[in-house]
Amino acid sequence: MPRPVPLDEAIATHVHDGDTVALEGFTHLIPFAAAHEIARQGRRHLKLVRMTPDVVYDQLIGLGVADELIFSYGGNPGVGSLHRLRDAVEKHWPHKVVVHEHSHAGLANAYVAGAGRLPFAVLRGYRGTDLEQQSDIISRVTCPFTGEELAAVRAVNPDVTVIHAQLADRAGNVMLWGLTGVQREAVLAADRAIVTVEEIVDEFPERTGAVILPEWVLKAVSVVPNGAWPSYALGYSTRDNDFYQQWDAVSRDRGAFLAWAKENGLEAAADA
Amino acid sequence: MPRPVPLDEAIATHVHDGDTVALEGFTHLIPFAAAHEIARQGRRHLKLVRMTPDVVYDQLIGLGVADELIFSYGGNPGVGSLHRLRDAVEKHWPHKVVVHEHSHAGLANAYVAGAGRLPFAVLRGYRGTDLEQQSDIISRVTCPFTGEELAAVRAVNPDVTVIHAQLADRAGNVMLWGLTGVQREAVLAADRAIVTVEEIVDEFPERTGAVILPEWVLKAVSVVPNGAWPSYALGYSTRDNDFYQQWDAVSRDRGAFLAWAKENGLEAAADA
Amino acid sequence: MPENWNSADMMNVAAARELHDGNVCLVGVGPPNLAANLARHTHAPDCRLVYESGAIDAKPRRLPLSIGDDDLAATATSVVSVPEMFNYWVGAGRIDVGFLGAAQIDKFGNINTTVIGDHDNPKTRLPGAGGAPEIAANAGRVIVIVKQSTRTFVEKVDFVTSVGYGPTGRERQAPGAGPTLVITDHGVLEPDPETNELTMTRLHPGVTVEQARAATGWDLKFAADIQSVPEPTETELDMLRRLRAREVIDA
Amino acid sequence: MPENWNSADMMNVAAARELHDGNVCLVGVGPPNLAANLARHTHAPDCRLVYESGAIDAKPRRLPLSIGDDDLAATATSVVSVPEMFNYWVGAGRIDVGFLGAAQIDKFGNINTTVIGDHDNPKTRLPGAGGAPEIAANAGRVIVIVKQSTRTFVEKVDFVTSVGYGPTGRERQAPGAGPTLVITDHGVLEPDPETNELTMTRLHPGVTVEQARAATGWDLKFAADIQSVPEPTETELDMLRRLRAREVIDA
Repeated sequence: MPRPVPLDEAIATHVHDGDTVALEGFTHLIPFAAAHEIARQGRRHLKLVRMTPDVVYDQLIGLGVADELIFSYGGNPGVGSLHRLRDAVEKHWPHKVVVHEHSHAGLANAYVAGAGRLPFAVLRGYRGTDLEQQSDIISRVTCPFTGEELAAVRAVNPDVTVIHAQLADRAGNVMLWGLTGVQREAVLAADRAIVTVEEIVDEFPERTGAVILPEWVLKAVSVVPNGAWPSYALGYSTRDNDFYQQWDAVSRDRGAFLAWAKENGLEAAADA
Repeated sequence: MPRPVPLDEAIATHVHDGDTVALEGFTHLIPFAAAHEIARQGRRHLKLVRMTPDVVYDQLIGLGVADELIFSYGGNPGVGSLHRLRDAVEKHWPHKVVVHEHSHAGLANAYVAGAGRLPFAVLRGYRGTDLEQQSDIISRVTCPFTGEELAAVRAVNPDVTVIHAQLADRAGNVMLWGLTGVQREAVLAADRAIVTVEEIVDEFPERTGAVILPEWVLKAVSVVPNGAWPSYALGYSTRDNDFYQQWDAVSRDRGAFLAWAKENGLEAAADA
Repeated sequence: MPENWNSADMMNVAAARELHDGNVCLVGVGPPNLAANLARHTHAPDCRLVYESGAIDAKPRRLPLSIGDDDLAATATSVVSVPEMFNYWVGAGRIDVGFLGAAQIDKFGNINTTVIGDHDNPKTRLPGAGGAPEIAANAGRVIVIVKQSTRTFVEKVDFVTSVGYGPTGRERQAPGAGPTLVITDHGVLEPDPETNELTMTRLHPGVTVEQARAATGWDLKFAADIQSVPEPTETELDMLRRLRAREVIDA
Repeated sequence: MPENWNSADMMNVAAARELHDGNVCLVGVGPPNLAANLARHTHAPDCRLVYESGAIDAKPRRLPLSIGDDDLAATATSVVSVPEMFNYWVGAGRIDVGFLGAAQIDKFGNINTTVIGDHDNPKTRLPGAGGAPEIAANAGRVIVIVKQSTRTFVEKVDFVTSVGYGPTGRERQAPGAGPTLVITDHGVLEPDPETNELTMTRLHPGVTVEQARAATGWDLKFAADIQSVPEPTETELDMLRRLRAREVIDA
């Protein structure tokens, strides 16, 4: 791992057009700043992966960054719809986005398989649902010992995974805590991993439930204080619930959305 | 979970003749005191499960407690053989012990499957080894997406799992840290779980890497300071490497072993 | 209907009452979150709230807005990763009660939260599955909370996101008991013990059989001994208001 | 052989030299533990030691006696569970170098650490597999450290615990490169690039071709350009002594 690099350099070096990109963080620690940098650099044709697309992917989809989406719950948590996601799927604006959808258990296990470099994972679920019609990502296997039939999901191995964390140390090891979601698996499943952090410290504190990722599984670390806003970083910020609620109005209307993009220096990306 | 109970009561209530019993702890936090209590109460025909039988199962096997053993590495770490295990397998003293053996990856995943109440787990391993001859516990599955053939292991679901931990709180929740091995999975795979702890505290401290088990997945907690000796509890004791080295001489000789059993009040159990 | 509560209040109160001390409850966003916290702050202080974000035994001091609020991790006995949550806790059958919502539900308790219309070209794209399919399969009891209308209570769901009792009510193979209760703004439905067809067994105060029938897209059956749900108590309504106002409440 | 070192020292030193800065090394008990820590305290201070007990980037201040010594967790960058270690780290191919021991090894690098004799009625019950089968399958390079004798270097192993190149040298299907080096007290063997048959490519100082042949249970082949292993340096021997004495050493 190199010394910390600026975020624009990390994204320019590691995120390419057409890549499969996972930005993970389950409500907590969502890497919004990195997402905006990806849009600002005009990346196109991405296959985006995220359990909960959330406002972060609603923005990227509206900005025309994604051609495909792998996900498991596409709502604005506690608020309602993701209107940009809906507009892309229902009306193909700014263009059509093809969805591949899992349950949470399914996508979590797809990352688990990816982190272990296994081609698939087994779980108790899916049976009898119409999600099984997506036979390229959801299938069945039979237990060789009991004959029981179980669900199987195809592994997810992103080209790039991006996460936000609280801390890096001087060597570039990364520490995150609180709700750590599926970030460990998403990082270890990826070919390349980028982490934005709140700050760099000499030594990690004691933290129950912390995940520590050694520097040698990461490609880049960038210091981006508040890089999860309007999501949050436990110990540094709280979730900006107002922004999430206000997003509903912004995202409902294409014009309002484009105005938001312009105000935030993301208009070049919104080329629809 | 009831209030903490004496260890003898926990063992008497939850460990029965013929049970499948896992005492876990990977070098660290091995529940020796609980093992001795199981022997002292004269349990018989147990199917013992442990990744590393270690001195703790060498003792139980020599005392005639076990009929079968599921394991993955049966040595005295850094010292040499487990002579009581060898005597039972090679010479059937005090009686024959049937072994079912895995690799570490295989048995760890058998616990993972057990904890998830899945009948089997998939891993990259075993292929081409003679371990595959144990077709009742090791088999193969084919990935439904790629056609790749992978190893499968049958789940392990002990009737009882016993572990040692550093702390319980007043509600009976348990916290362990340091090398936490496969204890989380072994507890969650079991029908009943017993935990011996160093002490009870009002509130858990912050500890990176700690595992916390809620009281409602446990059947009994017993306060047994130094209950892992001659293994250790990080923060409370260090490994008694001298005992492990001295065990080699004690265990080599049936007479020396029986003398050790008598000295430690375990002679009633050594009925061979 | 009296002036100090409405049908949404009644729905939440009725759901909360189904949660008992000692129950391990998987809590999702929306009404389930309100109902579970209402139960914990009234009759079931020792029910155990599990959030799919990883918080086990969360004791939020005020109603969380999302399932990832910082208060959940801060007050939980244990916080686990999302894969562990789904594999070792939900999938392993450690959840006694799972609350689910629905955009559409059919008479055999099969649920759609995915799309209205065709999957690849939907009229309405809904949020999708989330944790629901595995909660529906593996929780001991599943309680569906949903407003009753001909738009939601349909003969056939457009997409089966979570399986209740299967297309004809006889196909359920999962470990849990399935949707044992559907709690609506009209009353409570339960699967018929023989056929698994959702049958109205209780009506909320002031709701008539005719109203419930009119709000259902199939020929709704009613239990012979249909009961009336006791109306919300002052204690329940007061706590409901405080939770909605996001007051800090000591457990 | 000189007076200040013996063949066991040479074996450990030769093994240590194969580990380079940046290599991620899975360390087991016994000689691998000594070799890996020797490398870290001499020419490869930035090699990364991983212990299957869960310690990643352990920097033990003195030689650990077991793979579960408290110093490993205390000095590691990260400590993970045993399932995670085998699934996300070993099985996923994140280990560059795996050191293995052997009770028996055949000419195609297949290893037995399970039993001498029949599995169900063994003459000698050995410790068993441990982490070896998956290290053998998935590590980038596998280095076997074993004393050479007709008892250990056999035509056919009694039990295949870990696969090298398979029964005829052509059956390997695993992701890693397999046993690329076998380091003994006599010298170093490498698989023939064509046949995968273990071939002696280097001899330790003072060891003859005849001695190596006599210590091998098959008709041992030697490389045409067989090399001599440089003898241990004073620095290497000094550190080896300090490690064996379990001195506290600053990295």
